[in-house]
Amino acid sequence: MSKQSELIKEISGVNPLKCMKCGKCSASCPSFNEMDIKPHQFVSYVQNEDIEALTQSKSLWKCLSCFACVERCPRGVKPGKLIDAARQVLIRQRGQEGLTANEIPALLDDETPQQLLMSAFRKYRR
Amino acid sequence: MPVNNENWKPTIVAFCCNWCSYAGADLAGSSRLAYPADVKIIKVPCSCRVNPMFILRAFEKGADGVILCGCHPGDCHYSTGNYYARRRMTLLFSMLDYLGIEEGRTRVEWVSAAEGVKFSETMNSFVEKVRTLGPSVRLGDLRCKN
Amino acid sequence: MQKIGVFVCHCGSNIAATVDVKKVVEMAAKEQGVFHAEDYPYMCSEAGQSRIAAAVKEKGLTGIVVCSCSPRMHEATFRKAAERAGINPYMVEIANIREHCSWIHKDMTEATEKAVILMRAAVAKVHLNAPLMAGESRVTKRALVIGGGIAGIQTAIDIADAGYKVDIVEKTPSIGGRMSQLDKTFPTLDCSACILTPKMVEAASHENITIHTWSEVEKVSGFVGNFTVDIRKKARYVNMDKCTGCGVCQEKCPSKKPLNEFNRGLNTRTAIYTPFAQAIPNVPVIDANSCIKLKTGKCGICEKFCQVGAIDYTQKDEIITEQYGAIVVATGFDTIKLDKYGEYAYNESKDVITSLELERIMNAAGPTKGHLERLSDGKAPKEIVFIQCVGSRCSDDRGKPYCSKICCMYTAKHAMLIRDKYPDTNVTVFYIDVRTPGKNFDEFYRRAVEDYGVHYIKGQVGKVMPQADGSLLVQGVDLLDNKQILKKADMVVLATAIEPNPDVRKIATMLTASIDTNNFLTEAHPKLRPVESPTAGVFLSGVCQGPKDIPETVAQAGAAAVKVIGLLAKDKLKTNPCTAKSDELLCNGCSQCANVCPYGAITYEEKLINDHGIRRTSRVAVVNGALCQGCGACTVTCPSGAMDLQGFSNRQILAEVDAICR
Amino acid sequence: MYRIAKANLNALYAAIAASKELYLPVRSAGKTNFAAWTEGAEVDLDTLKTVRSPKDAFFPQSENLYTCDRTDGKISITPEALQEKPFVVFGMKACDVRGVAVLDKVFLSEPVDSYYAARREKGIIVSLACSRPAVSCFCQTFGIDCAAPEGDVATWMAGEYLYWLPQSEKGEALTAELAALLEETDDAAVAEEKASIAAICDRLPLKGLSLENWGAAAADKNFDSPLWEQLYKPCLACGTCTFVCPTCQCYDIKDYSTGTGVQRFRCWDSCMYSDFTMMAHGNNRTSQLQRFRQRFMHKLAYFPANNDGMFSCVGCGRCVDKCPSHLNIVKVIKAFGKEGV
Amino acid sequence: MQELIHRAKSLLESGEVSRVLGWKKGENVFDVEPAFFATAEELENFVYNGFCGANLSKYMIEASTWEGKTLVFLKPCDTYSFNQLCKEHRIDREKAYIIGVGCKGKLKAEKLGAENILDVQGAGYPDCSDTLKVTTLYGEQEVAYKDAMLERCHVCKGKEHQVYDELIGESVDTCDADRFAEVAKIEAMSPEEKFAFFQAELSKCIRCNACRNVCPACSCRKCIFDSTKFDSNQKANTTSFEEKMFHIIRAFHVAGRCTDCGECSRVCPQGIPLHLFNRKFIKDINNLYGEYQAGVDIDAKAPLTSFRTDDAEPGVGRG
Repeated sequence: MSKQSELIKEISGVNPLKCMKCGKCSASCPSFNEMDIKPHQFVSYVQNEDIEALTQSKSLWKCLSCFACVERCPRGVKPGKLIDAARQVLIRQRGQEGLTANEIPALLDDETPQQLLMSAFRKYRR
Repeated sequence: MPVNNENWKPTIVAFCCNWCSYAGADLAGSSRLAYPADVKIIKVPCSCRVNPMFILRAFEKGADGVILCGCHPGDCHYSTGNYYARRRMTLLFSMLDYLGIEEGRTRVEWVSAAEGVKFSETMNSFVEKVRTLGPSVRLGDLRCKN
Repeated sequence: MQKIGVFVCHCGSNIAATVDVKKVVEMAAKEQGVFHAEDYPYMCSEAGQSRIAAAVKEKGLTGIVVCSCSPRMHEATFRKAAERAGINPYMVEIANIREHCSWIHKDMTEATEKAVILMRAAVAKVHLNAPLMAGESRVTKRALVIGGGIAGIQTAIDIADAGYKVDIVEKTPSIGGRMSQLDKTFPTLDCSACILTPKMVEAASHENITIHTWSEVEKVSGFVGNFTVDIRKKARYVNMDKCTGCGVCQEKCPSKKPLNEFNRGLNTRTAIYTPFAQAIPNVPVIDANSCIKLKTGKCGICEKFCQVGAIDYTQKDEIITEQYGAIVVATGFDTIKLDKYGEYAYNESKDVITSLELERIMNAAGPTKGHLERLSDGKAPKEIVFIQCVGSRCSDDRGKPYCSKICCMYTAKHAMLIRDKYPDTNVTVFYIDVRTPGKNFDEFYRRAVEDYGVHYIKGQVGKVMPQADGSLLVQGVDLLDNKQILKKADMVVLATAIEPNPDVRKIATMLTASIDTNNFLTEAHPKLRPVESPTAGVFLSGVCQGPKDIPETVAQAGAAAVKVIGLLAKDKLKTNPCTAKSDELLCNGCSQCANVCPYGAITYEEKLINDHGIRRTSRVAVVNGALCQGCGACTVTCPSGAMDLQGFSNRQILAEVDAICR
Repeated sequence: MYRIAKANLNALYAAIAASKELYLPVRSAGKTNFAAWTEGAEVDLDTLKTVRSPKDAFFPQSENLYTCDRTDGKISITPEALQEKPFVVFGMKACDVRGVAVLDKVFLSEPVDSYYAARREKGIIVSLACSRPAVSCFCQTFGIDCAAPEGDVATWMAGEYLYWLPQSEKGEALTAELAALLEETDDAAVAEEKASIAAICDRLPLKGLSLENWGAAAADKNFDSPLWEQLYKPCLACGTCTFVCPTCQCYDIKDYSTGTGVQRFRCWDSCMYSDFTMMAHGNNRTSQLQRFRQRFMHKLAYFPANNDGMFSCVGCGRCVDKCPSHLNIVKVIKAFGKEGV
Repeated sequence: MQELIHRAKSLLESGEVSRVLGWKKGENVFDVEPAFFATAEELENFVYNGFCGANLSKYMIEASTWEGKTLVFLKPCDTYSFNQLCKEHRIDREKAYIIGVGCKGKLKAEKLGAENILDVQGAGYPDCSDTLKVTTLYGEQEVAYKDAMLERCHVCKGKEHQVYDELIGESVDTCDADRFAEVAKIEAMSPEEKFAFFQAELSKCIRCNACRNVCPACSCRKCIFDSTKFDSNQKANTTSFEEKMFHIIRAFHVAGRCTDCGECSRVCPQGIPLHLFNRKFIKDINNLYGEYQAGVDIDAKAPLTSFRTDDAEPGVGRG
């Protein structure tokens, strides 16, 4: 059993088994087109314990944490929380190797949404 | 008197009304929702059949906790039974508190026939509470022990 | 002193895998008064029952304890077996060592210990059991059907055809129900009205059927075979006997603002109205909330124009009281409110509608005379998007956790009809699953796709955004293509979840029938008694029991009718002998018991009492065994313990308590 | 004659309790009753009358007789052990000591009640003279001198001392055991105390209470008197008089279910109760009048008839003080006295 | 008092009543006993003074079964019990002629040193005095009338008679304490303190049943604790928490019916404050289900035989 998938479930509080694969999360997602792994697929990756792919995906950083998927999910699965947890796992892995707040301005470009920035800062401050 | 003995098993009497809670317990069973074997269920037609004397008697004879389960208010098979039970038990429990009997030993919970999960969760939490209180002595009858 | 036999069931491995049944038998044999103890793989089987009979005969047993599954499952079975073996059926007690023991415990020692204690409690109780004899009560040969939709109509007709009187109580002005609002029906595409109206007429003209429309059940008392029901006949303000249904009053009525309920509020009606043309009875009602005459005292136009003088502003609500032997609940459903689904913009845009509203739009008698139009601008929609499972299969508090069952099929129907009538209109359906279990159902759905070119997309809609140009932008997903879709639509139709009629809670309380967490009425048994309520004499017909389509509803309606007929065919019923009984030597005559009796079963008599030779005349409680349902409320109210419940006596319950606590 | 300073009484109690059980008047929750002595118990020798009499020490309110048990189909019977440890009842008043003599008549006559006999054998009575007799006292009527109580040891409270006089072998033995705490002294203080008590007794309102119309002869004579109809009416049929009485000896035998058997126990019963001596056919005394009459006739007529004229009332006056309706044996005695039958 | 005797005599003579239920002189000033008087001559022994605490309503149960009317003297607090018994069909109102007598507070002889009292001056009615002069075997003492009153008089429900045919005599308001203060004080204790308090009190109980037998609400033909139907072998007392079952169940059986007449506490030979049980229930009922005073309104629904759908849940207010 992959420890990481357990960890993600624990951090997010999400039970992927509740998903009925309706796709409402993906239908609601404002960043859908930016993502390589789509919101409705998150649960499958966790269930299949393919956390590596999830943490390496672009989606991880494209999720705005707007939580539209969390709000609208009819089964209370909350895919947004899963991706949030995946980020958390990654951050914990990186440990001290992560970006410091000072390094960030240099990496900014105009297309990065403000919400992502806020979300990122939130994580890095921990 | 909390006991540290992990092996101590409380005696719990659960009065369940025939229409909702007993069926809820059946559902917990058919759903394989575990709860401690310390709980022994007595079937009564309605929560209003439970005489305060039954509860005191259970304690007198060595029960460590007594729980009464009935239909949710408004859902009584006999329309009004659980409303009477609710008043009776409210007063009885208040009296037991007043006499200094540990409050965690008595409880009323409304469990419908569809609430197998609630039944199991209720029993789990009730037994856990009684375990922390340890054996009941304040309402016991010493004649039982000699 | 009882001679008790204890019979321990293995239930295959259901019990035996967790409970050491041999040990239970061994312990039972040591109990006081136990003269026989044995185990058997299936106690409920013919062979098992024969073993009970054999032991009764051989050992002269007077009481029986069966350690098996829940008494809710097989108590009746074992009571019958006991009766066949020659002992009173109420000398049987069940120790529930399956649902309450083997199925919830894993540790064999623990489960066995518990099973032994449950067995002891049952043995202790049987020691104090007394033979009980069922009494008899008469059956009133008349049935009440609550709700005049297709379910109620069908049940009523079937009962009436068998020769029994039936009353239908319908709260709206006409019978017909939801089905009368539908345009076509799947999968045959029959015109709904064409198949329903003959049924309505049949019911109305049936000599055994009385229809009370614009009426509600006010109060129910009594019990199976002997219900007494108060029906409120709301003031109609129109004399049913005089009205010819000419309709002039409706043409002339100056109050034209009220929303038309029948058309789901999509247009308006007059204050005096008949909900639809084929209404039965074809007699209008005056809506007192919008009638100018009734509100202000001025107007009276309808009265003036009514040539037969049928208008009567002085009518008052009337309560009639009737006796029934059986009651059928057929209260049907409504669609849920969509206030919590802001993402679908239902409250924002007139062009986002529910499927039931689409039915009215498609119907020739509807607000658009059957033309498919946008309600916002009257234009014909060219792009229509259907969204499935709106509020169904939803585990949060916005919707309902169940599948509404009918949406997949009616959406296919709608899509097909639109494509058929308006070939230049594109129809897209967003679905999670398409569920078509039913005769010709999947074929029907496939026709929509293959023959009519309805575009089915597996995926959901996340958001509907009304645009400045009046169109709707639908953001959805195609899970199979793994693409998000942005689609411009002219109309969005929501397959809105259905829920039981909100009135059902009130009715269930009156009937003491139980309802589940979704407000559907509970069946006596989900598989074996699907059309009976656990409350004797109350039956279920149609969607009040669970979502179903028309053929299923009609089938269930017929089944409920058969159950009613079976009941009404009896002259007398056996009554539950587990009733309260007052010991006149102890009774104080204080009336407290009568105050809590929900059935009015307790009365008082001045009686000559012989108390061990001391004679006195005393006021004592007397229980009517036919009215008493055995709840036991009186027994706890009685301070002297004079009132006791047979089958659950004070001593029996105390004996169980003692056995468990010892 | 010995004495011990009142200040030293705790040491005396401790010395007695070292080898024996010790019962004495203890104040708890506002009332004084006989109870086992424990370190720190609030001993109360000043209250004249304990609410209930000390008869519990010999005839407890409830006691197990034996236990039956059915295990594995076999029945075993275990009798309750008899009293083995010696015990002292300290501070019994003269009337209560006489009360024990009344109980002896009942329980020590054949067949001897072994539970009671064992307690009598092991029990040592240390009586205490009544310094301040009360208005409700009428022990004199029964020839009891509250200034000179009977008992294995008699004691008096006078000045700063408790005076101690052994009056039997048991008493001598106990005195010997406690020799270290007791000092020998003369009778002077006790004589003075006796005189003081006698002076009070002379002033008691019930001093002249006469039993003229009572005794064995009254059994038939008073039975049908119309007075009973008058007297019983306010009686509530409670058992207060019976349960505070030092001589009432009626008991009921009951079985207490243990689940696998029974404990058979006996407990005080009251002839005032409607279910007293209830049998399957009902009750042999069917009205409260009959029950009321029974209690007084038993004490004042039947008992003397069967016990050489000994009354089974000792004039302690507890029932006089405690009856909720202020009915009492004195009113009954007087009612028949007035009648002068 | 003479007025009461006079009135009783005239009602007896006119044949309006067949007997009189009142109080009779005892051996001493304080040991008055409830009594039935059948003749004018017997009425010479009638007394009404500060020691007439007994609630005569209870005796009306039996008197209701006799031929003819009974004249009964009821103090204000007794009339609640009378009403409650009428409500429960135990007393026939038609069989009673009620003279409501005034009350200036009733005395507890024990507070004056009952066992030594030779005489008490100032306890008469209507001419009682603020200070009682008590002559005892061991000297004289003065005690304020107030200080010798029964507990119940300090929390008097009021001097209004709830039912009567005529009223005689004046009353004095004696209420000077909060009826529920004692209960509240116990409620505020820790469970250990509560248990210790009640254990000490109930350990004194000798199960004489005086509380039960004097109680107008406890007038069952056969008490469940005397009956074999409940397997309640309650003749023996226990040693852990003596007689709790009896007292809890007794309080429960009279809950909503107890008028708080205080007779149980008055008669307890061991001075157990039994009213604390009943008053706890009354306090809870008032708090949870609305103010209710048993014996005021014969037609009112009793709290334990009625309900509201939004009643508090059991255990409300716990932890």
